[in-house]
Amino acid sequence: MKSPLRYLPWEYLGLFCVLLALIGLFGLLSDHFLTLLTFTTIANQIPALAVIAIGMTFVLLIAGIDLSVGSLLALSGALIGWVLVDWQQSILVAACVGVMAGAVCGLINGFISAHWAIPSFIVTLGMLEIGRGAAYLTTGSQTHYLGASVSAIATPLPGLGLSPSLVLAVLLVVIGQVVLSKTVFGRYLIAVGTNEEAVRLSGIKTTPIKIAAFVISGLMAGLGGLFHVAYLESADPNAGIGLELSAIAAVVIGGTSLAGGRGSVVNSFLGVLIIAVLQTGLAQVGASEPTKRVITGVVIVVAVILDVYRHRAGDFKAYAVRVFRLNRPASD
Amino acid sequence: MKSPLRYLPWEYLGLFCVLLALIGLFGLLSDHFLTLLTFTTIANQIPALAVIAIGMTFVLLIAGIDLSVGSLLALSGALIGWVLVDWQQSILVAACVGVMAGAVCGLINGFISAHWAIPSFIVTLGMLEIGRGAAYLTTGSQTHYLGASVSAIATPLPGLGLSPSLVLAVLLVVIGQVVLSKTVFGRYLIAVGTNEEAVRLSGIKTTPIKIAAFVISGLMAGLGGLFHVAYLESADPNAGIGLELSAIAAVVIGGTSLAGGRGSVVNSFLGVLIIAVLQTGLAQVGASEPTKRVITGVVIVVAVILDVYRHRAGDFKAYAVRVFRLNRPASD
Amino acid sequence: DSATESNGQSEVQRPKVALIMKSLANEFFVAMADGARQHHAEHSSQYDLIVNGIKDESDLTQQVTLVEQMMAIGVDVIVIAPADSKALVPVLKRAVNAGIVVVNIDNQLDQSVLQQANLSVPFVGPDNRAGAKKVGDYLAKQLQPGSEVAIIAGIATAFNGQQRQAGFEDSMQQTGMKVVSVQNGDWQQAKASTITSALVNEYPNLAAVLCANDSMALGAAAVLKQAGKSEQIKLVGFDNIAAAKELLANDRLVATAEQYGGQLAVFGIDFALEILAGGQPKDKKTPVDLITKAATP
Amino acid sequence: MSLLELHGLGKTFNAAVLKGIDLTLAPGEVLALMGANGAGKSTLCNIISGQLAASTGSMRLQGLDYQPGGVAEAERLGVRMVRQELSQINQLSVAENIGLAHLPKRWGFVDYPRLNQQASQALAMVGLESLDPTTPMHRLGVGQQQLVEIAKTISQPCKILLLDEPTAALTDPQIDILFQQIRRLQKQAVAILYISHRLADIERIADTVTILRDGNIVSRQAKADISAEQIVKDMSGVASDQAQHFAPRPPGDALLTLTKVSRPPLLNNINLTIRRGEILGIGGLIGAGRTELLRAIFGADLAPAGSQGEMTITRAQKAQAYAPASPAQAVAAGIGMIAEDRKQQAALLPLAIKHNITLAKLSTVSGKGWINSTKEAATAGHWQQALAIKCDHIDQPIGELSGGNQQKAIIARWLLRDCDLLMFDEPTRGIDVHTKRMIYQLLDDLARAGKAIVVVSSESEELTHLCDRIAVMSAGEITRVFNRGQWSEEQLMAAACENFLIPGRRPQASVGPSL
Ligand SMILES: Nc1ncnc2c1ncn2[C@@H]1O[C@H](COP(=O)(O)OP(=O)(O)OP(=O)(O)O)[C@@H](O)[C@H]1O
Ligand SMILES: Nc1ncnc2c1ncn2[C@@H]1O[C@H](COP(=O)(O)OP(=O)(O)OP(=O)(O)O)[C@@H](O)[C@H]1O
Ligand SMILES: [Mg+2]
Ligand SMILES: [Mg+2]
Repeated sequence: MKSPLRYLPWEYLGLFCVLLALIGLFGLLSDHFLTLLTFTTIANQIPALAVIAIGMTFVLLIAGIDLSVGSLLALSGALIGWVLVDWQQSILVAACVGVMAGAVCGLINGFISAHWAIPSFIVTLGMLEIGRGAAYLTTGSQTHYLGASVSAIATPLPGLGLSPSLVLAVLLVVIGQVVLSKTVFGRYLIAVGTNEEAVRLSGIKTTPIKIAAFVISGLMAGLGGLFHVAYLESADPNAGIGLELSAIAAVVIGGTSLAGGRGSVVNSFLGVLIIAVLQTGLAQVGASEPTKRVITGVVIVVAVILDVYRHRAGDFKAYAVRVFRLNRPASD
Repeated sequence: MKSPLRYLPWEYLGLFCVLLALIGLFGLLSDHFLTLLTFTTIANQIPALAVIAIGMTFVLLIAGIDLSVGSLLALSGALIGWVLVDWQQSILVAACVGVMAGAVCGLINGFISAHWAIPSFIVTLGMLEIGRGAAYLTTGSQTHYLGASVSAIATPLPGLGLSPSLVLAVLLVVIGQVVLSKTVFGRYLIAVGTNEEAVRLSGIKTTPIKIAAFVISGLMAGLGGLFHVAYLESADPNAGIGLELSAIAAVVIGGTSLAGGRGSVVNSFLGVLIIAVLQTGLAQVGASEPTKRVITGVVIVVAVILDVYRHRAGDFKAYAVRVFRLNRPASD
Repeated sequence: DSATESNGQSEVQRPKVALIMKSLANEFFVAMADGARQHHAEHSSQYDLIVNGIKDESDLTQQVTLVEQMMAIGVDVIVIAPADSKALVPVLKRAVNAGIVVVNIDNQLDQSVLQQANLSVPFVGPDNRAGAKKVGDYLAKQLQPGSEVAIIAGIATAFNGQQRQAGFEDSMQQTGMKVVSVQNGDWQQAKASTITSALVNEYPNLAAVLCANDSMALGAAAVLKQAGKSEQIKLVGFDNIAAAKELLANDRLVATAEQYGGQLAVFGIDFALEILAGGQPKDKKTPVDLITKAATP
Repeated sequence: MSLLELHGLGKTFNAAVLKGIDLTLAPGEVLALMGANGAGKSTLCNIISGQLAASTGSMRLQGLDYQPGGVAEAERLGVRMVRQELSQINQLSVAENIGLAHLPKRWGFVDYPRLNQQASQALAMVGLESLDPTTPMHRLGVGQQQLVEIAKTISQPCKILLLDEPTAALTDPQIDILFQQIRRLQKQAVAILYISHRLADIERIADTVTILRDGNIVSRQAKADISAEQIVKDMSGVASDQAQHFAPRPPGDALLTLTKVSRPPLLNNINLTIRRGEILGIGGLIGAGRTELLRAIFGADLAPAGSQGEMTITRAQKAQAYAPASPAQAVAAGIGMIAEDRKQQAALLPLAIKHNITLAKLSTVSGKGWINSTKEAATAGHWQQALAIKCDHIDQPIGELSGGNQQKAIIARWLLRDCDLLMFDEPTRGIDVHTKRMIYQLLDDLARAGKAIVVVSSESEELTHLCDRIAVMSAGEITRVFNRGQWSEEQLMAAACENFLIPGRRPQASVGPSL
């Protein structure tokens, strides 16, 4: 127990190993995988999913779920395009409008689900449909080309090779993790996710806390929309279809519990990396569509199994406590 | 309390009203909605979603989730087509193969999630990808036309106007409800969903119960595949994409809790009907795609809000328990 | 319904035409629907129109259901762009048996299945394969023979996607190019961008990427620009959506194909009205034109 | 002058639970509120603490109208409560649990050094100075969790303190410490409303005794003026039978034998024989490992690495190795356990009482997998009457019952299951005096019918009153086993403390004992 090993970030180790294993595997399968180019392309591709995974971590922490992130990403992108092209505003104004729209939709999600005690699954499923419809309306169901006005955000900085959006996303991951583990708000999130009634009985208002989590998720989806638009230089109303499942998969691979109360933003980010490496690797080895599907499925499950087993071996006690004392069986 | 009113099926009433309101609304908006033909069309279109919603109800009851149903539907359909065409077997054999494949995949879902305590969200998300990949492999990524050999199941019976698959689906709804409310197995499902640890400490093996729920869900998805193939007279590897969300929406509209322990198969069926009527009605009035999306989203949320409010007004007791005892406050 | 009432002068019973499309979320079909509505506005005394589409192109059940619903409303004509060339045949046969005139547009129903079902449905639409071949041939003129090229196809099961892929392959083969990779981008921009970035890494000598629609070409273009390969790797698309024009103008897209989606439905409707009037028109291939920076017909 | 006045306070759920309560509380007064299970004590406190709204009546605090809109408002006005049911947040540390509503912060960041220091001070108040405040809450046993909740409440300034059965899971040394704190607060003119079913507590701490029966106050007297028997009588409304005495029970054959059982780090070298026909008590301090021992016998936890020892079951003179891998196997072998944490480990709160009772033995009320609901209702009804479970009807969700009545329903579940060996972990936690006697009688009957009974209890009177033998645990070991007649309070306490007094013997220093 007293060995210097304990200073290692053990909680990130399991996923890190899965990630390394994947990279190693693709390195063997493809001559060109283990190159700097591969990694910068992966890096520049993930910012949207990464920020959305941050927001999703917050929502899952309070035992909620947000299915609307994909639609909100599209809506935010659509609005950004609209403000840029039809209103001829600067990118700054457009970005604010897009991100704010995400936050407002998140606020609506949070308000309805927290205030009226409606399951967030349903509220955000509704928002998924509404947000998508709004994105179609905004764009007239057309993809709008935006060109260089937005692409600066996603263009690799000379010298660094990484885009501003990636830098911002990583910064947000760090901030998110700090908020979660060091601030009063973060502690309240975990507390609400663990035992909301107890928090309420401690004289703390839980509704604002829950709403805040959804607002953050909406905000992040809006920001994801900005990153997405910048990356693809166009506003596409069909963007982000099915993204909610990828985001949740990333977050859950990162060890966040769908039952609330347990989660880590850094681990969610590792989950995002695993998914991105997998997608790029499979495309690079030229796997057929069925193969891609099957391998993706297997990797998702195996990553979580490995993570769970690492926990069991490394910390049997904690596991025993979790499984047998806390009425929160590891299987949901 | 002693009035004859109490013999009414109150627990189904709220949703029934939502359904009637929708039908009334579309009746006003379209000249042709309130016709027998509309209703037989709706009736013959729902069997696949209805049986899948039954299975989903069982899984949600034990606080699990099954995201793989859409893929399993496609896989089952693909296998049915394969056995029929490539193996030249009878429809009976083919149907068995398809339905069994669904059950086996459900068994795998259940085994991994219950036995190894992996969140079912992740396990079934993996199965979603794997099942889809397998469906592509089986069909060679092509739709296969099967022709009349399968269509009998979905063809309206003369005189009745309803197809055998609908009759079977309704029968299964009834059986599902009876199993849930009258059998030991049903009781165990509800108990496990309510407090698994307490059930375990009562000397009951919870793993087989949980596995059984997933097997049922897989079986139902397999059956859904059969109905789907019969309806389309062809095996389509892209069938059922996104079906999991529709099924969960139907079940949750039906009042089943995602947190487990509470649910009703009949109400899930009403949820399916609401979704089907909504889709048909919107198509008949020729709503544009964005409008359809927005209205669908709003109706999903409003249906649940109404249902929750009905519970509150009509059944204060249940509400009080929920709010004051069960860690799910309405607000603070 | 509303159209009937608002006109209020239905001395003669106007035929009811249902236009059933694939994804109304797709620009191509939106243009198609707009074209039909405009045509209807100009000829509102001749027929009533109801337009429907499905959520996304893979949702066959929804489209089959739409056909049944239109039968329930009692339409006289169904003009359909089938989401699947096989699975729609049985329900269309029921429609034909119910006395409805069915016209197939855009995506041709599978001939062998039609034969099995003992049905014939007139077709009005483009030849995707020929169109894709045109685009491919134009691209090939700008490449060295033997160059490495990659194809990003649509959804594997989509017939028009398969046709476009086949057209690309035909032309690449005939012009002696080397197809190093064929992957499905599922018509999606984001997916195509992921695939493109992988291709760029894996094949340093890649000379061209052929995308089965313009959305995917947009995704690919963005990646190529970021990787600084816009010059080296040529790009072609299909559909000629509005956003593609900018790319053409900036030389980031070599060519795309125009199928006149706006006209397609109109052709179909006219065709059906002709049948109703007792005519027996022949199957009609609508034009697919090559679009380049220089040549915009 | 009175600090708090209640006027005609009433509360109706399905039926009227409180029917016009008039009560005053003076500064520095310790008022004991007594009453049978379901009398409405917790409901009353929940109203005063702002958790529930009264249906009728009014309250005045320091002469001003008092109508708290929620717990937060009541706490701001100086009314605090320790609740009957634990409501800890498992994922957070002890310190965070204690400071939850007032996390000290700097620029929004939790000031952990200050939080931990404040928490240490609060823990010291309840004798948990050796507990590291950064320990995750879920590491603690129920007793320690209860103490942490008390610390959380009394570490904040207040005018009125409501204690709803604070000692239910505590052993004597902790109770002493709690009473010291109560005395301290009393000196600061805090009014204390104290609910307990332990007459001994009342004897020691109360100034006045108020008795609640069926939602009415039936008596209010100075403690000096009322005898224990009178209290019992007022609570139940019937004249109490004479004090209970159990004739010696002839020891039967050994049923379960434990030889050198170890489950590191919580249990060490346990040797124990459990016999038919006797009641075996297990005593010890909080955290001694009593619960762990029962769970080991019940197969409730996976055996941790380094587990040793064996268990044998003897039936019809044949000994058989017994190594349960799950509770299902234990129950199949005829062993049952009534868990200590009712809410988390036993009750299915939203389900009907009858469903809770029949859960462990649905086979008796079903045939071929079908539940016979008439039979189920009859069976459950039988037990509801046999144990006098107070409820509107047996279709009511068990979550609506008072704590004590929930406990009875859980006991009914296991009596219906009919095991050879029944282990009770704190069987009378939260149960009123009258019912306690009934349960004792029941245990006695079971033992005389040849069952083996094991009782873990923190109440030493309960053990000495009921048991034939008492095994005392200390820091995961059984230090002594007393036969009836051989024990004295001092000896029991000495045995319980034995291992804690030897430095280094405690396996888990961070969650050490609390003396
Ligand atoms: N939320 C509720 N809904 C319905 N009935 C309730 C509810 N809460 C309490 N009751 C009923 O009110 C009565 C009083 O309950 P209360 O918890 O106040 O009893 P108590 O005196 O604290 O008993 P105990 O000693 O067992 O803790 C009980 O009969 C209980 O069934
Ligand atoms: N998984 C675990 N890991 C570490 N410590 C644990 C674990 N489970 C329990 N403990 C600690 O071990 C000790 C023994 O717990 P146990 O519940 O058996 O005590 P007990 O004698 O029943 O006391 P209580 O009255 O608290 O229930 C407690 O101090 C508890 O905090
Ligand atoms: Mg109480
Ligand atoms: Mg204990």
